[in-house]
Amino acid sequence: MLEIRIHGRGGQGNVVAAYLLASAAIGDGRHAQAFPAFGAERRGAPVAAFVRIGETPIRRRCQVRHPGFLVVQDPSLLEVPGTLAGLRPGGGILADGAKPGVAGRDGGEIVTLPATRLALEHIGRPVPNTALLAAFLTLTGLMPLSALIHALEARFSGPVLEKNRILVETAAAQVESGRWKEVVHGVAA
Amino acid sequence: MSAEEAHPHLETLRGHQPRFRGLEAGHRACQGCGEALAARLVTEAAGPDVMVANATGCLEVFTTPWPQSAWRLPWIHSVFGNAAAVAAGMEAALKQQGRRTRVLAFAGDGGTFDIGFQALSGMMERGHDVLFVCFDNEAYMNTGVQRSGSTPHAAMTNTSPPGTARMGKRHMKKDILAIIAAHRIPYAATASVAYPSDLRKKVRRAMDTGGPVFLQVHSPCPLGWGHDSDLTVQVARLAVQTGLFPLVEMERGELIGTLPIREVRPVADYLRLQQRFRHLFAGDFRAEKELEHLQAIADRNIERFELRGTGKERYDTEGADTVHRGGDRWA
Amino acid sequence: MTQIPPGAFAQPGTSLEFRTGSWRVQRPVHRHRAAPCHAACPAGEDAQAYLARVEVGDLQGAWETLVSANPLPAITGRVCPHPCETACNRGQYDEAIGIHAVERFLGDEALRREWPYPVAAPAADAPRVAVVGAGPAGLAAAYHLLRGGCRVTLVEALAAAGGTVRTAIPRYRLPLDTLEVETARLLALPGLDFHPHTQLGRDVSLEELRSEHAALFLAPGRRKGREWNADFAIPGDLHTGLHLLETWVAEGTLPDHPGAVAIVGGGNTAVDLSRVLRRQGVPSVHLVTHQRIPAPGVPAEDAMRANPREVAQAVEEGVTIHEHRGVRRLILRGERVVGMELVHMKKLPDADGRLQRVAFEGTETVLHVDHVIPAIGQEVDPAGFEALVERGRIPVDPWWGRVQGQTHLFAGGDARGDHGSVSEAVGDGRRAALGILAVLAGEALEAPVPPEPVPFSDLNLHYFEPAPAAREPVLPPQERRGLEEVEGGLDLHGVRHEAHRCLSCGECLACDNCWTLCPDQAVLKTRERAADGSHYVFDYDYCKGCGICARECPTGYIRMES
Amino acid sequence: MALPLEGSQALARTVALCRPQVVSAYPITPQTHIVEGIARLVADGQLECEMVSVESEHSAASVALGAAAAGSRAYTASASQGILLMSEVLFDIAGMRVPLVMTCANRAVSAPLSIWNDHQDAMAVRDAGWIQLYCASNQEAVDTTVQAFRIAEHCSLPVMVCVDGFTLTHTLEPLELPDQAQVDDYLPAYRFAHGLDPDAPRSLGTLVTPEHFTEARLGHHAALQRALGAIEAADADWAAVSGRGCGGLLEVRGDPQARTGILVMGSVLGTLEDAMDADPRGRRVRFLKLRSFRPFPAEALRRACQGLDTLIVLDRALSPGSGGIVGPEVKAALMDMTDPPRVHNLAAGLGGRDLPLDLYGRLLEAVEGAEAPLPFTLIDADPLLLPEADRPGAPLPEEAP
Repeated sequence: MLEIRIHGRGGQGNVVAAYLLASAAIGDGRHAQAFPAFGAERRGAPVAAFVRIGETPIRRRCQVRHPGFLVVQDPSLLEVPGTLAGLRPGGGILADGAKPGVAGRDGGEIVTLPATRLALEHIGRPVPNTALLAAFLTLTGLMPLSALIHALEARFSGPVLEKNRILVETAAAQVESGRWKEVVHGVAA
Repeated sequence: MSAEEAHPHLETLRGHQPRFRGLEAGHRACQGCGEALAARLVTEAAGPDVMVANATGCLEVFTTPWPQSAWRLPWIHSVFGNAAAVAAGMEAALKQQGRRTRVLAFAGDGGTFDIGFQALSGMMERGHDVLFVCFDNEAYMNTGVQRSGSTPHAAMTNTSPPGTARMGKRHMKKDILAIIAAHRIPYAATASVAYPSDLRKKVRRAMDTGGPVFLQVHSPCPLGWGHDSDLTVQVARLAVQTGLFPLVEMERGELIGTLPIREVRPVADYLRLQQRFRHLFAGDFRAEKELEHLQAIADRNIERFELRGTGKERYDTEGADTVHRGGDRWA
Repeated sequence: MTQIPPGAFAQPGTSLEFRTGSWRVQRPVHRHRAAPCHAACPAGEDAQAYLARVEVGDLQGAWETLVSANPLPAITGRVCPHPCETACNRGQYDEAIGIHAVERFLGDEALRREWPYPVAAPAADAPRVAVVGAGPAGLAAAYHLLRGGCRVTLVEALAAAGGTVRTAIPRYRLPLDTLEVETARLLALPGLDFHPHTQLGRDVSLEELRSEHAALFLAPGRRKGREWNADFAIPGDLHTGLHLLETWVAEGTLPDHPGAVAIVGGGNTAVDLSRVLRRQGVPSVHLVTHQRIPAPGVPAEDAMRANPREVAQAVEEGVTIHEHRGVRRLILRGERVVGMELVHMKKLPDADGRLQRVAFEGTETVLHVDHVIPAIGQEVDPAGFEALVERGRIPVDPWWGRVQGQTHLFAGGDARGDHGSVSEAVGDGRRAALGILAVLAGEALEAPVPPEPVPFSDLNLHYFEPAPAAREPVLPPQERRGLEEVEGGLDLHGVRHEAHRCLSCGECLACDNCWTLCPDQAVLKTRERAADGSHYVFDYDYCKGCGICARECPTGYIRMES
Repeated sequence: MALPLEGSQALARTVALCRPQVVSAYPITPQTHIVEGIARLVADGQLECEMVSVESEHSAASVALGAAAAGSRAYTASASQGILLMSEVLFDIAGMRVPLVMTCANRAVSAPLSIWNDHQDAMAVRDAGWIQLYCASNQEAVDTTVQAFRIAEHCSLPVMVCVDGFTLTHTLEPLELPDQAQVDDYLPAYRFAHGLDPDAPRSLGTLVTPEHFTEARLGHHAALQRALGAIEAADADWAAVSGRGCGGLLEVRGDPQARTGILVMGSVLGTLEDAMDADPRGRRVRFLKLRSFRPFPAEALRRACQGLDTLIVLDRALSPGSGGIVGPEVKAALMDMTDPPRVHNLAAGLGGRDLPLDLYGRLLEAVEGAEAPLPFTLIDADPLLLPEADRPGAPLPEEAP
């Protein structure tokens, strides 16, 4: 079972990102679970959401304390205490950043891509979640991009869906396919 | 000798009364209960194809001591503050079922002005087709006469007793009609048990109008007001004739009609009949001041609603209930 | 055993199992009480009862109700002073009901439509009763005796029936035609033998009548002017008022044409004569009375006995009325009157509580007239029954009119001497007839307790609207010259208006108030009249005795009783 | 096919499948997504019902009551303060034996203010006379909701479906939703035998005097006890229709042969099950998943406890001054057994405190070797966070002079 924690700021579509990822997994025939660490915070405050993906039904409902992967929707959050807490050794961090890049971080690896900028370019709103999820699937090879597209189809339609589809493909192209394929096995719970 | 022996067909006669009996005999209201009279008149005018949601209060207690019920209408009592909400639910259900049965909500002044006000306001705001009837006897009578938001200024209740430092209730009677009017509901009116024809007309008008409609019925409580049981109608009439309880009608918050007062009576005529105002007749300066205060309130009502009749109206405080031989009031 | 259903719901109307009647300490009852008009009517008419029928449009029924007491409504409707209207509670509210106009209307309608009197022909073996005098008392007695199944022999000294109504009431008050038709209808009733020109003591004796009849009713009237027993000089040319009036009614003229006349008295004779004198062209007519002009608020014992409307019309016609005045002395030049000295005078109770006239010294004034006519009453002419007469009148028991010391001999009308109006005479005749019927049936005569009228304070006036009385057309004073009737009658609309104004004192109006205002659903409405005369039934199983019905009953018909 | 659905959305769609005629609610976290979901279905024309968005929970319950009494299938949802604001109406609904269904998105009760999950709200209205069914997962919440309407209308009692706030309501997971035909087959048309009816104008909510009140309450009590059978039957019938049961009144999970048991209500079960399977010490326990808290299935509980030496009852609410709430009830029920297990009452997870995997070990270690029942403890509490004078066992302070 893979555990993923998604960080963002209130209003960035953090919960939606978690739901999309879990939905994509479920649509791909996996078992998955997504839920927010719901707080009293309002728009702008750091928030987190959790995703579990596995091959058997997921029974536990505790918060994810030792994620294999972190998805960070705002680079500034990397400096906020707690964002990187509990990351499994060798785990991957996927973060929004000014430009694409790869670096070591906290015993794992951080991959960045300009998700917010891509979102602004393609859908006109500074919501990095779709681009990050596309990159995440590409890096891990967990499931084909089409799973994410299907999950998006459940939420969007028409031109918005089309723009998201293009965004998914654009973002996926910015990271190295399968780079974290092995990591996935290493960080399974 | 029982009534049956005296009139062998009494039961048959009761069964063939030329009016709908929403509230049957055998209820346990006090002698001369204004609320029982008001509820009887309202249900007769509104029934029979109605359902009632009744707030907690005397009306609920004296009508339904299980296994008996005085109601001949589908009737439900829930709690004190939720008559309007229960009625709203009933209305929503009937609407969804496509039935034409209408819904009434009954509450005392406590269940209207105070604890039930929020639910009432919400019901009106949401536009339910409910006729909310407030039986206003100006205090918590069911619990033994405590002051409510409707208790008139200076009235004695067990929680606003007069004493060396106080002259009864310190605050004013809440202007509920103005608050109701602010909801801009299609129809709202005040009525009195002393003017049954006017009351019936208003019930029918409310029913015909539909939507959230509101009726405040002044209903004397012989026990709580401290007057003889036979004076219920007389006391209610004087409340109107003095200007202390104006009978008015509003549509969408705009005043559309009043019952003009032909001969305005001094408030003392009304107050004198009631023990709850006894301390206003002590003859000292405090009593005089409060009497003048209540007179000023009445004067203000008369001015505000332009209640002073020209003396020519047929339908005024003197003419509204004129009787004539064989005059079937309920024809 | 009643079992508790889920949620303890209850079935509709089951409260009827709980008899709240046990809470009651006082119960409402329907008490029919006499309306003041009824209690005040000397003839015994229940005006309220026929007003009620008029209101619902049943005119013939109304007339039948009326003639169940008084067979002469077309006459009394015109000439009666109508104490019913003085007593009418509505008079204290706005204006009394115009009962006279309704009575007159019904009487006239009966003449016009020839409604039959509700009288059947007597049986062959019916007892025979003699009635002496075919004035209002005699006619009424004869009529009620016929109604009671008797045959009647009616003897009259004059050529025609009517008595004083015929001889002393000016035609401008009562047209001859009305008098003739209404009396003729009575005289034509089966079982009545009318003998005009038959004077007691001359044409037939009391003993003859007694031997041939089971009972007798004497109503000879008072045809002899009373002597003016004032303690001052009497002018030589004195005529009594009645004499002058009868002369004018019979001949249409008066013997003298004086310049100024004073009539002493406040009754109908005085007032009629004053108006006759004005019609004769006497420029200055004075009426001196120790009473007052009848008006609302004037107590009956202090009001002139004349018909209030007649008094008002006399004033309109130029008669000067000196109220609360008595004659102290006449001022004579030789035997000729040149004036009189008047003094303020009033009836006040003496030490025994009896009303006595009191003159107030120092209030004397002088009135210059050249004629004084006393109209202070008449006496019985005792010819033929001298033994029965005491001090100018026949003493009788006040209710039935049975002559003192007699069993089958009754008397009434003016001859009683204690009253003198047409309706009082009708009442005498009716009560005497009922007395005779009772005596013939072997029953003892006991005077009934007169009904207590409903006082004004027992009404709930909130439920009535003020409405002015309907006014009959009245001839303008300047046109009142001859015999033309001064007052017209009301039309049907006016009569219905008056009936509608009736407060129905002490009687169920069927207004629904009690039914509408009972908080306990303890008043039930009936389709028919209930046994107690109301339209409602109290269900004492549930009535808690709160008293609202009684308090709000407009007519005082509901009383709370322990 | 399982769909990825947030618990609240699944519940909204499930409620819609039950064809409620009147839905009434007032927003309160974490119930909001459910009624928002229903409102969207109404707005989109997918559900034909009167959606009454009222001005308070008191009115939400009242509207549902009025609607159900007037002959319509009614639904409401709330949580926490909302349940408490409703509480007098909840007693009233049950006392009048009015069938309706409410989802309680379980949440702590203020003060201090907490929007997060525990069972304090439902426990506060434990004695209102409602049927209370607790759900271990969103799938159970879906299936229990359908069953709730059937049970309510069969027993003429209101049913509260307790769903852990956030932990379930805000969790997206794969869920099987029944199809409309299945629900229609399973749920007969709404019927309230003694409702408001112009043709039979009954009076509901009467005044009952001391001569009859006890019997009225006895009848209510008996009706709830009878409902035990209805709950089991409804679950079995639904399993036959949908292929999914929810464990009836009480479900034995884990190792049925184990001599140590853990009794829980709600969504913590899955975490403990995972923990057991991953327990490094290989400890096996018998889980008792209590689904029906009201009516309380004492008999079923005793059966499930046969052969247990130790039973840990994990409460998710606190009765201050006493301790747990479910624990004492379980103890009382087991007193009648000839060889009852030793019952330890512990509580955890108040106000949304995360219930982690290691809870399993902590529970077992806490009772390990205990010869007598442990005193009630909030097992995940850190007393050191309290000032000394406010900690358990601190002496009574001097009274102010």
